[in-house]
Amino acid sequence: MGVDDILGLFNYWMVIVLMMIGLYTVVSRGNLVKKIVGLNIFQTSVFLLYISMGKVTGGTAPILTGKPEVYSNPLPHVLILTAIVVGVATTALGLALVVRIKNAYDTIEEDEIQAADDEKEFGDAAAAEDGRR
Amino acid sequence: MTATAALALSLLIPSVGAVLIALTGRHPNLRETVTLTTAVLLFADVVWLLSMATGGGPAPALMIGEIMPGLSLALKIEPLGMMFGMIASGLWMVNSIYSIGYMRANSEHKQTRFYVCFAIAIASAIGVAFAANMFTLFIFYEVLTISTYPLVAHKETPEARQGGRTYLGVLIGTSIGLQLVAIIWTWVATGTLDFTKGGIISGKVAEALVPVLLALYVFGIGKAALMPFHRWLPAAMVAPTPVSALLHAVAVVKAGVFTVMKVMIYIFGIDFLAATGASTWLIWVAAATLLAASIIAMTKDNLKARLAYSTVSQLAYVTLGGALATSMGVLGGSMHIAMHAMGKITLFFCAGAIYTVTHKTEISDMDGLGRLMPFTYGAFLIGALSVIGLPPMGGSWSKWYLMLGAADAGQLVIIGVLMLSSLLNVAYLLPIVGRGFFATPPDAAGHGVPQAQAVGAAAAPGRFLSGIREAPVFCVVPLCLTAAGCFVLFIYGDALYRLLEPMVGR
Amino acid sequence: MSIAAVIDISLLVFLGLTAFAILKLRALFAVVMLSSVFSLVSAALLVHLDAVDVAFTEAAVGAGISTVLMLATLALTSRREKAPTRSQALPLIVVFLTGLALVYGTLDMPRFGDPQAPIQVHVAPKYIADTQSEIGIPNIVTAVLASYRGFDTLGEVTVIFTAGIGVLLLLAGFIREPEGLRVQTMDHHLVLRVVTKMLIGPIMLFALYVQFHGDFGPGGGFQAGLIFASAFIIYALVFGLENARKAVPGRAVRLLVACGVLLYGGVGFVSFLFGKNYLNYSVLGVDQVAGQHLGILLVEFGVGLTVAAVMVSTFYAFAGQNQPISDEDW
Amino acid sequence: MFAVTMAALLAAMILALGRLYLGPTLYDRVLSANSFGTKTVLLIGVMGFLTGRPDFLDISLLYALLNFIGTIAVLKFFRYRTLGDGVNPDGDGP
Amino acid sequence: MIAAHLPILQVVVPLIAAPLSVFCRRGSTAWALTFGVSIAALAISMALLGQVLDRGTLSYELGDWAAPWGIEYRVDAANALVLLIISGISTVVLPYARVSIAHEIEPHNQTLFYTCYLLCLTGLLGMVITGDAFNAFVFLEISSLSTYVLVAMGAKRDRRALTAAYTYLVMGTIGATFFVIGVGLLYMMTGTLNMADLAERIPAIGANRTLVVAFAFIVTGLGLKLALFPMHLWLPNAYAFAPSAVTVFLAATATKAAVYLLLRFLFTIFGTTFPTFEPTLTYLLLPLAVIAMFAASTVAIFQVDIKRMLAYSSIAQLGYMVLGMSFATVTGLTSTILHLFNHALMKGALFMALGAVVMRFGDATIDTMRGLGRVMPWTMAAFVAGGLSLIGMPLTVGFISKWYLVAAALESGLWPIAVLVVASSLLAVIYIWRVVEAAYFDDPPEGVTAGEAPPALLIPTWTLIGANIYFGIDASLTTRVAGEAARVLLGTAS
Amino acid sequence: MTALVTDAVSWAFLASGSFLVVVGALGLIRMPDFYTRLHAAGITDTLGADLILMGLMVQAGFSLVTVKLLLIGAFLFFTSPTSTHAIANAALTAGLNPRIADGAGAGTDSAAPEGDGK
Amino acid sequence: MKVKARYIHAAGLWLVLFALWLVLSGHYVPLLLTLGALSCALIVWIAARLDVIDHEAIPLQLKVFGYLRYLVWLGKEITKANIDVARIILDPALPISPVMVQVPATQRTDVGKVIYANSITLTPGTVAVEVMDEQILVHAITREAADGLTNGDMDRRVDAIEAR
Repeated sequence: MGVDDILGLFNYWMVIVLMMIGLYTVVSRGNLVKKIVGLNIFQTSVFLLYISMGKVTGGTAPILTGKPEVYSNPLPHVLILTAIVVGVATTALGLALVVRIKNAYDTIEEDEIQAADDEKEFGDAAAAEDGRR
Repeated sequence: MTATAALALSLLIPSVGAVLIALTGRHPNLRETVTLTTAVLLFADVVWLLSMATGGGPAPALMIGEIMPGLSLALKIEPLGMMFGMIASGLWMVNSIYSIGYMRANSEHKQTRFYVCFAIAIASAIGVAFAANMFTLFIFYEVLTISTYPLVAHKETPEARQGGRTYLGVLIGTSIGLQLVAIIWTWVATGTLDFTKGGIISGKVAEALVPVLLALYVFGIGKAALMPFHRWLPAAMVAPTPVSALLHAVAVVKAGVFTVMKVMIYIFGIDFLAATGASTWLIWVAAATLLAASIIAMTKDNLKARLAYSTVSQLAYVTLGGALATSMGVLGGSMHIAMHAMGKITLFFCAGAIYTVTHKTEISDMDGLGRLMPFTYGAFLIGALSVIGLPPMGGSWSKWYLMLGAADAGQLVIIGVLMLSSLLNVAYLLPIVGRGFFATPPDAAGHGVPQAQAVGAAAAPGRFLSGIREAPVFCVVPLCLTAAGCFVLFIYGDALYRLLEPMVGR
Repeated sequence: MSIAAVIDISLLVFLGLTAFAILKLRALFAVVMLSSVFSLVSAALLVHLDAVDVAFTEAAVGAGISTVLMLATLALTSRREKAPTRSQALPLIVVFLTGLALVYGTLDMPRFGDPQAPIQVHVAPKYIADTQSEIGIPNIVTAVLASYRGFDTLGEVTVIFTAGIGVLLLLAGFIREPEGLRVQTMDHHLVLRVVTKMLIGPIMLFALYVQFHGDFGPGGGFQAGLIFASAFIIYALVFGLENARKAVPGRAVRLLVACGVLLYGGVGFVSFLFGKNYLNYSVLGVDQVAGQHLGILLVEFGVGLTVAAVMVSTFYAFAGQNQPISDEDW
Repeated sequence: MFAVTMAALLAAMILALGRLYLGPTLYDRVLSANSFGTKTVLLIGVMGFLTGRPDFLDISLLYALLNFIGTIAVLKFFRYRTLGDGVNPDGDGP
Repeated sequence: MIAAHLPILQVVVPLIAAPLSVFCRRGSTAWALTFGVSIAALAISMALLGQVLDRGTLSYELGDWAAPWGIEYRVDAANALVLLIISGISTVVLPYARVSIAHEIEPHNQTLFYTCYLLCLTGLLGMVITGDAFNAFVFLEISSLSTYVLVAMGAKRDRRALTAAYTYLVMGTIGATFFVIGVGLLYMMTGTLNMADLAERIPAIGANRTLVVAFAFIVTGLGLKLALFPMHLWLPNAYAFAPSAVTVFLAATATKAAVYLLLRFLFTIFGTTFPTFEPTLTYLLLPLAVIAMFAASTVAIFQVDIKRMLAYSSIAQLGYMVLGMSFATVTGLTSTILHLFNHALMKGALFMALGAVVMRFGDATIDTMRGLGRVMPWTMAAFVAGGLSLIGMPLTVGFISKWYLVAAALESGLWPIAVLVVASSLLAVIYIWRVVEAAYFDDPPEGVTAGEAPPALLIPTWTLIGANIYFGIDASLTTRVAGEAARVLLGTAS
Repeated sequence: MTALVTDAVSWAFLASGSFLVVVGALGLIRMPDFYTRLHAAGITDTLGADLILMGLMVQAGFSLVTVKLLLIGAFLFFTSPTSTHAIANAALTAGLNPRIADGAGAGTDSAAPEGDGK
Repeated sequence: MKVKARYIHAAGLWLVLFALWLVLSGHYVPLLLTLGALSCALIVWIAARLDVIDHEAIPLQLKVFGYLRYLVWLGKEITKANIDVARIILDPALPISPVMVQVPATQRTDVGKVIYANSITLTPGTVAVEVMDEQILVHAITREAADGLTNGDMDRRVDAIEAR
């Protein structure tokens, strides 16, 4: 693998590193807001992956200028515009859920929610001993 | 009425009966009338079918519909099925009478559910009997399992539930876990599941795998209670006695061995089995089951448990007959289905009658009852003799042919096994009769007497048996009928033989 | 290495640093600010990679609406992340392996910027070559977005519509009634009030400019909707949510959300009347180019309407439900 | 020469990012984020010239605008502890 | 004229109805609209299936832009059947939903609930019908986003619905993003997003590491979406705590659409000749499917909440579907597609029955089930019938699926797998029977009087039970279509 | 010739602007407390930004681009002091006291409502 | 405000906005011009609605030329201040002496006060921290910077551009 290869792939590698930081934030953090932020980073990095592949060296933005020019590929841009919308939609919904979870559990830490649920489960089991419903 | 219509009716009558029973559930008398009427109509229908089947001409057949491409629900009359159908419908009729007596005398709960399930069970037993292909048979086989589950767990006590679980677990487990695989395997290999004279496997499955396929079948047919999949049978004895009687002497277990026979004859083909020796191993498994179950039966003090293990043992006879893969063996095994059914149902009726009157379940408590219940014990004796295989009872024929079959197959050891087994039968059945007639009723210190009764009986031994008289007439009549049946089968053994003969191609 | 490569690499390194800081920091407020920075930088990178439309959107989303929503969430939840208690080994391994797989996958990729890469030679050249004659607008991205792949964009509008409805469903029940609430304007804040008041008009105008010039330059309905909503949000922030609600009631916003989707979807149906397939705008005008142009204008307007309305209603839902945080929780 | 400007801007952004990371108070963070935003506005402006397509200044304009909105939102949040209307709980407000 | 536009109408009718329903002021109006649309969608999908069986694959080019440049809808036997499942289940669920939702959702939210429901329907239909890889993603997200909300709507009954929805959101988004990465890499190597075009170009590239990674990411992403073991963690709670009608709809359709998409990518796009196709199927999907069958069934046995029990059972059943596809034979695919259809029928019915219980008692734990055989005889009878189908009793659809699956295993010479399939269905006997015993052999607790669920719940439930039995007795139609679909996917269609 | 002049002028603008931007950012790091950092940030936001924008304007000549650059400048002119003022105001209201030269009320960073837990 | 004044105000706003549109657009075709006109009208309507709701119309009350002259002066001040602060930053000793001072604000209108406060902030070295009725609280980085304000030069200049 020559220097050209490394230079030609560095962009992708860096994007992959970003993706992985985002993914790691999602899977390793217990705070629900932090997870959403992680998800954002993950998705944004994927957007960069797409856009990177559409770039043409020496190209320019795909808006016709009337002059003969090399244009970068417009299709990834279109796809990513859609994907960004999906991303923001997911973020909005996720945050709305976090707000509701906070209302219901009074915490947004996964561990504490888990503990509360376990307690409920045990509480239920204990109640079931006494009598039904 | 054409044969096809009669075939359709044989399924429709019990099905419609079930619906009607459910609808009339609030009026016990009406409900029981419906039950009896259905039973009689069904029997009449089957008899009609018999007359047509033996009347020459093409075998009656009915195509119900195609479920999957190449797999259809279809009925077709052939000798073995005809025999099974006769037994099932006939004994249902008798059993219905008995059930009414038993259930009323014991004031059982949820009787409507009981009768409905009973009717569905019979419908599926008839379906099993007349199935034209393995697929149809399997479907009715499974319906039979499901519909009898509520009967087994009828009492809803923890023991009943446990028994029900075992029953369902083993039967569904084997049928779906093994039998279905075998069926699909067969289908994938041969492209058909129709019961065909001479079998369909030949040349389609590698010879080395035929024993495996056979094993999947015979163990998969859990209802045949081949060890080690026999556990459900004793477990199911928690059911009310009429259930045990019909289902575990007739419908369920016989559906099992009947299926085994069908598979041997029409799927594998006995010539093929004989030629490849694929069933030799089964002979020994069956023989082992036969002896082991007999020995276990001897150790059981609970009457129904003893009868249950006896059944396990007797079912192994049938399987053995098939495994021998000789025409005599197959015929003997098939006849044993009928013979044992008649004998064993008699024994169960008797056990039920004894329970109804005395609420006793342990053999050791039954000393001296024979003198108080002569009809019952008389019938028990006849049934026992038939099961043991002594003339002049039907059982003697089947065992005779089985021995001939074993001889044909050159399995002389098996002849010895059969003889030994008969001796064991004697050893665990006849003492019951003996105690009933000749033993003296227990005194106050009698062992095995339930504590509550023991207290009541402490004052005077005479009072212990006071109030015990013959069972209700609804119970006694059926058991006398079946006892007589054992005798009749001996007389008409030859007719049965000729009915069955065509299936082995002679 | 060319300047372009240096910029590319330094921006990527920048992103990496930001992302790492986000991972590390447990003050959620800082995390939110950093994620806004992440968006800004990635948008700069997108500009660098010629994806100006995308950069426009990413900036509007990441630095604008996402930040506002996250702040609103923090206001309603908590501002500190608890120290992680679970073992981090498994996630690390999973993530590492995923990354490794991706890196493995890059080995056979066409090199960055390669004009002979498959994607540069198969489908896209037609867009570049034919947009002028078939659609007649300079911005190829808009042409592809709204016409060639117009159905994706209808899907996109539906996605944002779904999010709007979802947020309403989740939070609407919790929006508190205005009674007993003081309208909370930043009334002591003279500078903010005056400057905001002055800027709202131009911001809205800028939004509409972006809306209607999407054919010619970067921008379009989505970006315009976001900007328009931002203008409204800043009004609500400074002059009070209740005042904003009086100006545009929640129910009206909700209906506008639906109207945008209906407009987009409805335009598609017109082509049925002329026996053409769904979303064929050519039938709308005297000739194909005119029809396409009008169609794009209309659907982009639908997009803008929905996006703006969804953003406003989402903001209403978030901002409208909470008590200010009590001192103990602060 | 645009490259030099860009380098300067990038360096400045790194420093701003450092302050954002370090804090220590959240006001420092807001300040640096705001400052960072301004630099991005410039960066994108310069970038347009660098690539010879300066007609994308709309993006810069958008940034300048959103930066302001973001900052206001943050401040509203910290001043009133909500983005909506609410009664200030501690009464020391206006 | 309309007949030519059926493919797009299939998706656009519910899509347009969604914003329209926002205008409804009352929940009942919105319901009526939704129901009408659902019936229309069902009619369209039936017509489409008819057309496909008649004339083969249909293609519809959106905006009249030719295929690789514009978005194309492609309908063949495989997705026509899935469309039918989705719209059919929706049509059955809605009458049920009218009552159960009125009971489970706050009145002011009901209108928007139906909007969300319509969106979910749109998304599912869209992701199935489309012939464009990226368009599939967009509609996948529409369905996912609306699903998260629908699940969270169960919070009125139990707050855990919220965490369930959140987990689902995070996992679902990761899955979708993986899918997008995969599609991106595919696009990178081929320059196209059109599925048919991709299918043509991928074999031409030959061995290529990027494509292999794309393959891996698509399989993983869709695996997450379809709750392939061990990526199933989001499913049990999501199903358990969602409103009853939502559970029914999701259980019967959502994962099915993902399974379809996986089929489409594996068989149509990558194709059997793809280098990693066979190893993945044999060494990854097959073992995972088998583990899913056993692990999930085993976990199901120990569940107290019956809804959650059935959710775990769903994971096991998804194992069957994946197993079927891992054989890569016509019979195997037939079994997968059949089970798609059949499982929708049986799980739909079972969850409906449970929904009736939940509506009456507020929950559906094993404890609640005590004596229900007497308290709610029709509901429980439906549950038993559905349970039998799940176990695979003859005369029910479950049997048909199992038959084909075992046949496929045997055909591929994998008889141990066949044995495992049947063995795992025995676990189903155990968990179903736990409920049956409690319902029929325990006495209802004191104070609980007999009271059947309202007809509005019972009729849909029994409709599905009827379908279970009908298609169990006469499976010729379903097997024919499934077989056709399998041949289409394998590219061996006439 | 004119090209050379404009280039030189714009170069001067850009260079000095870049210099100020870096200095401002440096100040953001160096300054001891929040309020003093405000001033440092102010450098970037005002003269630094304006100089760079002017440099670009000179490059663009008289065109739409220049107008847009002007708009950006105007926008920054209005918003950046407003934001700065708002931040400072918020900090003061929240009780963050400035470090005063005379020593009174120095070192009150600890009043930060949000520590960082590091 | 009187009705007539409101109409004039609206028309003025529309004109300003439309001018802005023309500057932004760069495409002068009938369609876009029409859309621009409509957009401006829409914004005027929204602005009017908002004004009515929050009772805070902010009319422009400035002398335009005076303002421009002020801007030039301010630019000079900003440049000087920038150099001062840059020097401080680059000085290794970091010679700061922060102070808080209150400077009088004599403007009569809100806009005037805002211009004054923002001018203070724009000038590096001084930041307006709080705007009160008659005074502005300022944080200055050095004593000298503070002195530059307390002499009231800037205050007077802002006063001068307020409309009479």
